[in-house]
Amino acid sequence: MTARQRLWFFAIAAAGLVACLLWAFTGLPGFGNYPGPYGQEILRQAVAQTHATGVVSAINFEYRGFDTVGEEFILFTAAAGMSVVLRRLRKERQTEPVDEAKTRTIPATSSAVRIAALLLVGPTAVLGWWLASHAQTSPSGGFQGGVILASAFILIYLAGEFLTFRRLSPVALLDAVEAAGAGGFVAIGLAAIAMNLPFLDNYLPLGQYPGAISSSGTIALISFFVGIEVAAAFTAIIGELLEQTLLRSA
Amino acid sequence: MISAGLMNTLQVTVLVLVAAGATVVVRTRSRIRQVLALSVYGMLLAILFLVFQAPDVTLSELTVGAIALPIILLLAIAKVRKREQ
Amino acid sequence: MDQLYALSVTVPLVAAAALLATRPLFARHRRVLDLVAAGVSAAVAVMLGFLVFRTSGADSTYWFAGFRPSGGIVIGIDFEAGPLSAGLACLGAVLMTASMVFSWRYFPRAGGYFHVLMLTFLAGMTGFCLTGDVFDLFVWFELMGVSAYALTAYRPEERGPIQGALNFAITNSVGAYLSLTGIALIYGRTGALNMAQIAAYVSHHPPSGLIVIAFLLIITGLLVKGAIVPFHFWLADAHAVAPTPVCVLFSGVMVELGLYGIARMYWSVFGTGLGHRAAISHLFLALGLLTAVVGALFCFRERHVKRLLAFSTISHAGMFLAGFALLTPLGLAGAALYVTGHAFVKAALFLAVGIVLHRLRSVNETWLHGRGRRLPVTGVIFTVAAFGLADLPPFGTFLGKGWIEDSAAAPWLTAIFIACGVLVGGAVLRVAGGVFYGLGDPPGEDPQMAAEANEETGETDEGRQRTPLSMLIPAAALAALGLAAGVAAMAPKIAAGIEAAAARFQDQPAYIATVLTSAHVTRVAPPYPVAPADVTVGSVVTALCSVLGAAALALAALYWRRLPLLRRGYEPGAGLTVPIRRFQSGIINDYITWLVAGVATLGGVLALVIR
Amino acid sequence: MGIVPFLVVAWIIVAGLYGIVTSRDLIHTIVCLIVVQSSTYVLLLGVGYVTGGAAPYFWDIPVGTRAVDPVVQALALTDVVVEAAVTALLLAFAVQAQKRFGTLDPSQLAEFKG
Repeated sequence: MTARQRLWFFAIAAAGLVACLLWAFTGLPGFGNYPGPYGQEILRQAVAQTHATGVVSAINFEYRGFDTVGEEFILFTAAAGMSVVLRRLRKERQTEPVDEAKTRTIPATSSAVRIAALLLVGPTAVLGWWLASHAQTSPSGGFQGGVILASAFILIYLAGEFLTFRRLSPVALLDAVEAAGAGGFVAIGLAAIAMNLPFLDNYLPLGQYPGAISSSGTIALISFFVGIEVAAAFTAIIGELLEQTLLRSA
Repeated sequence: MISAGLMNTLQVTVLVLVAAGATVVVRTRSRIRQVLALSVYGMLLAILFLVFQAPDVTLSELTVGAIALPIILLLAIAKVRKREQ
Repeated sequence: MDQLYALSVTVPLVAAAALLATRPLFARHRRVLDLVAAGVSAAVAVMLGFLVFRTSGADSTYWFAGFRPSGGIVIGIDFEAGPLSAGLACLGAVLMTASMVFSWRYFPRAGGYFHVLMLTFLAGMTGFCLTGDVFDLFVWFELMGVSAYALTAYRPEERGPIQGALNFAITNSVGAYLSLTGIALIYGRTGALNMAQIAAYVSHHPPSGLIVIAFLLIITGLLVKGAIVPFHFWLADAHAVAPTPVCVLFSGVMVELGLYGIARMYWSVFGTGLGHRAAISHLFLALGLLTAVVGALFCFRERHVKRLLAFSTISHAGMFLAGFALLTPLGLAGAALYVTGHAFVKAALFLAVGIVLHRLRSVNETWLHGRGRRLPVTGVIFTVAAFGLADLPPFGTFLGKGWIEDSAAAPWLTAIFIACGVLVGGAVLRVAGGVFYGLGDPPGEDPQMAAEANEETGETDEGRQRTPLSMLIPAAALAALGLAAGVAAMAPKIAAGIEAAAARFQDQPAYIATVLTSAHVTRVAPPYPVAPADVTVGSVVTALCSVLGAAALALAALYWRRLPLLRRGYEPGAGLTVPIRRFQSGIINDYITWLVAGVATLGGVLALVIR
Repeated sequence: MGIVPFLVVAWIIVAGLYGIVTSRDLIHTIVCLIVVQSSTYVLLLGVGYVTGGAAPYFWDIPVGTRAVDPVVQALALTDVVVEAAVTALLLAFAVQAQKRFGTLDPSQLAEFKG
């Protein structure tokens, strides 16, 4: 097909798709009139049942925790897949990593940026940690916290310390941390099986009252492991591309 | 408490902005500009999710859609561009 | 005992994480990785085999984190297994084990990532088969997808794998997102994600546009995975370039999982609600037969052996879909048996091709002509499996196809099935005869062929002087299993069991009751009317004629220069299929256009049928 | 209001698909795929919205307050992770494609034809 033919063909097809979608939308109850019953049932039970005041986290890490297992492994697999796809490039080069960040001529290495970035590393890491450990109470959780933790590593790079970045995140160690995060999550679930409970059953004490830091049993623990997994996976993904970007062929 | 009418207007405004944002992202053919557009689009989505009362998703969309993905894209573009030169 | 449900998915996941973490420790001892990966796959196969056995009387459910439904409302995620779903997952695990053993000597530099990706792939397949929740289905579909994309590009130093992986990933992702749109739509109407709960809702409401389109969008991603025309283009690109042990899984189960998903969506969720059985049956039958014919035509004209096998998978996928489309227990039972028999022989064929690639560094049929005589054992395996693919009695393929034909009881369907069988069988037998026995005229000077011949750098880099037993045994075992599947299914008791399982799969009220009311109480299978599925003399004669036709076609193709009639149609580059070749353009933009057009067309047809 | 959010969903899907179909650059294709997927978040959160409902967090509001559907939010979160993972992997493919083919124009990537 030429580009023009394709565009016409697509225009007709897309009109059909839009017609289908509009037809479907007429069957929805209308914006703002969610009919239930799934969400309402959860809203009714969740806080009392899990002692988590953040109901979304309760769903992600308990009611539909099994989805999250799959989700974490999607991220895990994507990071492993990137290592596979990009590994040959690394091998082809046969050169030691060059710290290009130090020799860049663009003003990114100006000391102002450097200082600002380094100053941000600490707070960013703390913020990530805080988010990852407050899944049960606030609109946050392992995922968001993990991504922010990973961005602390990017800040290290922005500060011009690529070699530091490499030292902080050698591939093998990152892989191990990632595996510990994802594997730890599943292990929490498997521990339930060892106690002859269903997989991912919340077997830990729920804490005295909803909303306490120590409340919600396995939810907080799972969120913690998810945070580790996500932080490692994103760091690996970014590191993989950084290496690709920075290494120059000899 | 925001009145229902104001909320409605706010939602429609953000929705229209999101639709426009998606169009701009798709129509932008220059790589770097498209990434910038994507980042802004991610921001708009995050705002939309906030008005949809979904702070959890807002935070994810901000960290991923508006920050992490653009960074990953920029790195990939830098990589590709270096070779194209 | 019920914990097997959770273990069959989580054990490979934990193993994948453990292998990734400990990978550097085994840099010198790769066998450890190989053994762990193969052992875990085998263990999963055993667990799932046990589930098949256990659910042979009645389906059962498993509720994650113990959230049982109350009052018809489901708040957790469940796994629901019957013999067909657990059986398909088990098939995947068996093929995975064979692939793992095969790759012991195949990837000397695998470095562990291969094992990790294969194990996550296995977990994705198992979860996809067993889940009873539509969003959970999407999650495992994506896990399976991401693993598969990465495995396709396992040799990123070549061009083919990268392009194949890109086309595969983009097409499947678009399909998956449309599926998710459908899931969101059905959730917006029913407020439920559990299949049984959705089914309970839609079967008590008249079919609205939303339900029809939600069904259509959800199956779009599955049609892409199942390689149904016009959603099929990515398949040949991806299968031709993925490492051979991975192709085994792609062709043997991944495509079939897509079709299984469609059957699941229809029978467990939407069937009763949609109504209009006859029209829907005809729609899927038309799609299936079109796919079967297109796949067979492309298959016959192909010279790249892995791509040829990939097109044959498309053709077979069409026939499987046709079996499901009959909407009868016998048709579905036939499709299930056909899938099983096909998976074994197709896997054996791919592994044999892997051995050829290992030893001779090429998969170009023309270049390989006669050179396969150095590999007599591989030749025998390939030939036996090729006859299996051509539906020779008593292979599982013969019986499965026969049941579908019996169930349809329509001469035109039988005719199309035979035509496709002859074309596909002719193609693989042509390869067998030409490559391994040097039959046919030696290939002339074909400049294009010379250029292509040694393009494959091969997937292995160990000594190529002999074929390791760890490659031959899995290939031979799979071919034997293909035969065994057919022989076993000839036993009336087993045949009746498969049909009863198919009938149970189609029993929507029973499915809803199993999931929503009594979670752990097993249900006694109702006495389904089981149609007789005896092997008749007639069916054997028909099948033998089909195989003979395939063999004759293969010979004609090998000696085409001596047959003036064939010269014009068969000359390379000027074949009968030139007009349809243009569609397989390799350009992702075209593939997505076709996908949208396919959705729009199906939506239009469904709208006309169900207003 | 009624159907406006859903019209926006349809618009985003078609815009993204249009971008993929007309794309001359694989990185552009991948970004358009992100746009297609973003439609699913809007749809999910749109169908779960309850007029006047609060966010489903009961830290400072009493349990039982009218709230929007928390389930779709959990699904959207999963969806965001999937998006990030698939995009990262696709970009790795694109980087390799550029190396192997010397171009990122999909119509020039022609290892397979016919």
